[in-house]
Amino acid sequence: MSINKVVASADEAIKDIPDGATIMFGGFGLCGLPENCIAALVKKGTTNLTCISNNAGVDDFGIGLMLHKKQVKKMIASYVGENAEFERQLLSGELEVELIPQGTLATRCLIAGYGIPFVPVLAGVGTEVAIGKETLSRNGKEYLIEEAFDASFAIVKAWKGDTMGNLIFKDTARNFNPLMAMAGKITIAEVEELVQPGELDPNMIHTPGIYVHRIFQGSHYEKRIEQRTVRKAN
Amino acid sequence: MSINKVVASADEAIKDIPDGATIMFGGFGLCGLPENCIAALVKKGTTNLTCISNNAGVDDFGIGLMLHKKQVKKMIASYVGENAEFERQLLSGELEVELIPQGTLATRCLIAGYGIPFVPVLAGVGTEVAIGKETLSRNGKEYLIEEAFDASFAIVKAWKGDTMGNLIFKDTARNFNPLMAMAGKITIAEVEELVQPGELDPNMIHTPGIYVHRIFQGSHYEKRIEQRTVRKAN
Amino acid sequence: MGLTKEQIAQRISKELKDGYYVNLGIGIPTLVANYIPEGINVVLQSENGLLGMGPFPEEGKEDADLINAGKQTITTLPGSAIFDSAMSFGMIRAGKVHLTVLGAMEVADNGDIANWKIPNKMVKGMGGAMDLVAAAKNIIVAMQHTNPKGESKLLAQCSLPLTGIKCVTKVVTDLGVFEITPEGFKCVEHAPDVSIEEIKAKTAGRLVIAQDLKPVAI
Amino acid sequence: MGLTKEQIAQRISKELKDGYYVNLGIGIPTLVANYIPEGINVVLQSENGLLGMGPFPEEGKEDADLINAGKQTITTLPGSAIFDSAMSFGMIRAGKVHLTVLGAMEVADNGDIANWKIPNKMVKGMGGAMDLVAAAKNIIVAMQHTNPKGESKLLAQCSLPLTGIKCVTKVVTDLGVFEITPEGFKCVEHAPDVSIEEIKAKTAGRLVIAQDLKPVAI
Repeated sequence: MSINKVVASADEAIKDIPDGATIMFGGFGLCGLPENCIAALVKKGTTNLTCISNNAGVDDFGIGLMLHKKQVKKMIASYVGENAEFERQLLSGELEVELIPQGTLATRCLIAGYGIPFVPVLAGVGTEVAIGKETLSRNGKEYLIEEAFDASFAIVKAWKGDTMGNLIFKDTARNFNPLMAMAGKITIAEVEELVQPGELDPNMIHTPGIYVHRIFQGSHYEKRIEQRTVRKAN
Repeated sequence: MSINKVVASADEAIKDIPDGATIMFGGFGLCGLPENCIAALVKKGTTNLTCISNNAGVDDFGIGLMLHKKQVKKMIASYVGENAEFERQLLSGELEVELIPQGTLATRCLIAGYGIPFVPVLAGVGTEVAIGKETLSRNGKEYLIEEAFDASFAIVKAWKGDTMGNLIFKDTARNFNPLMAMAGKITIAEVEELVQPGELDPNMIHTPGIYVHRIFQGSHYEKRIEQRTVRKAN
Repeated sequence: MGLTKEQIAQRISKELKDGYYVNLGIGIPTLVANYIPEGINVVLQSENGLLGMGPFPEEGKEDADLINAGKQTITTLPGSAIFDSAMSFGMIRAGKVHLTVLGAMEVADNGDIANWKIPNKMVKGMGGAMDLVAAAKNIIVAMQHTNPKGESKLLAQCSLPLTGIKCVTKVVTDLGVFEITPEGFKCVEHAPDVSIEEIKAKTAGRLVIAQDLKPVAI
Repeated sequence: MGLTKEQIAQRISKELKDGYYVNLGIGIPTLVANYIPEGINVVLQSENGLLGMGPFPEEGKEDADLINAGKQTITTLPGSAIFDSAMSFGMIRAGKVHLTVLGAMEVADNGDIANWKIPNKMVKGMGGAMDLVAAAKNIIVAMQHTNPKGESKLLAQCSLPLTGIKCVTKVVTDLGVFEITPEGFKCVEHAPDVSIEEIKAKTAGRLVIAQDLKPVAI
């Protein structure tokens, strides 16, 4: 039953992503980013992309690298601070941005992975997020109707994965990764450690391989820290 | 930060469940059943219950034990075969039954745990399950609108749990347990092994303790097998 | 002499493609697992929360915590994954399962299926059947062509309460292989010893015979 | 001389009850973690997917894979649990988090809050703020009573784009503690050195003074 999802490299994994594609990127801030695939996309120069990701990276890391090369047409995110080039492109009209509440962003991934077309949420009711959105009343409350995402590709980063695509994430590098893995029509996973089927405990899989189409072991992870905060050692 | 959810026993855990309560029970068939709490409910004789569970046990095990003592007023389930006393009570009109597609049952638990009031599903469209239900059209398809469950109590069985209520399930004894744990207003977890905070890997928690209100280490698990199927040893 | 249950399962196994995730229902569908063709890797999904269902355990190695949707003791395989019932039906609903094989009491020539309830008999419930037929992209029904009374189970309209509407893509019976088409059941293969006349006589729904009709190759 | 940021955090810490799950926003709210009263056990939730947020790591022990919602390196504690962002906001939406402490740019006397956007300035996004204010049962705002220009941030109506409507339960500022009531801001405690007159002068929204007004006990 060993369905093999392994591809040779990041270049191989992303080679059929066309200009104009919609891509989801796992990660929160700079934590849990698919660094190898982002580098491969920058190298290949795929352009006119719609990127769905909680954040837009910083100037010289994460999706910021693609922004710098003007590969991104539209950014769908919940928070896009800490990024001067992003700000420049946005203010100059080169870049479209759609801001979505973080929980709504996460839930729109979840329902895509669960085959649910839309979900009612309270987040944003009474705010400008609600403008133009369908609403439904229930139990005396008004809910916004939010749609499942429809993305051709999802690119995620896991800690460990096996050749069948089963994934395990580490600590808060989990964040949006398993959700986007479920939501992509084609899901690409890069992992720090690629193992054989049977090496991962079936009870401890975060993303079952059925949701993953391509997997490879990444390399040279920089894992940059955005806010290094420490305390004095005792 | 060590919030202690430990209660002394199954008797203690279920003592405030009143007659007429709605209770969710984890488990699939006889797999992953909260045996200790069911025994305690039978002993206490709590009655007039509405039980939400994928199945209704067999004649002498699981929820069947409560049926035998006529403690159940209404059963909400997806499959209720293999149970002669159940059949007798149903045909005699002593027992109400509401049958729900299994995926809808699971999803109505999930959305209760995620604070989502309703969910659109295709399961049951065009069948008698759809009768009287609100529908919504989307992308040319008609969906049934299914409500989040609203249960006062959920009783689940986990493999391991810590005193803060974090739970881990084993193999297919997971099934509805983590979903119902999230859905109950008060969630009671019985575990095969109760451990101290720090003994479970934070990355491998299936149900975070925030969803669990009472926990205790069960005993004398019978873990009955419904269909014992084997092959010849090689 | 139509196909045996094993032969029906064997014929359905030819629908498997390498890389498929497959959900097999109880009864004849379960037998399909015994005929997975050489070189074809598939993963079996059990809707109670398992991908990578393995064979029954060796005697003495049964584990009450590890069962399939038919409540039978089973095993995992290298690469298996366990999850809860919401994710299980989530992946079904999202179309990640490529093929679902189910038994049925009746199938209509528009793809409607009835397999969960006989009025005035004890109702056991639909389990996961309604979810599966509402969601799966490719649903093959494995069943006998007629019921024990000799009446056709391939109908113009189901007489029993429906499980799902317009969802079946193909029916494999002891008499042959039938695709659901706008023209009704299209017989594309017949059991070697079964005549077109017998198939016509035993099919109550609209029936067309494929131009390139051929015998079922077992 | 009103309360310092630390004193605002210390005052809010008195709202903590044993067994609470708490979400603390960025800024003054974060400081609340330093004043958890003796004998009170609380679990801090970080909406990027962690229950049981511990202190910053010791120098040299920072882990890029372990951060809080402010992207700061943090630690776990015994009993911590990690989960994805959907479950994280799921538990918030389901009301499992007992208390949320947030900063704000403006609060209206009906409980509306604005804290995510200043028109004509660079918009960074709402992050999880809209989800939190829409879902949490008990939302306390920690902020300065006036903006750098000296204008009141406690208003009859927010002038900035809203984050959520009618959701704030209490506001703690450098000047005192204000409950949101049908009559508007109800001043229930004042900073020791601050007069009622100063509070009245600096509060633009409807204000009522509690009968049993008392000084903030630090």
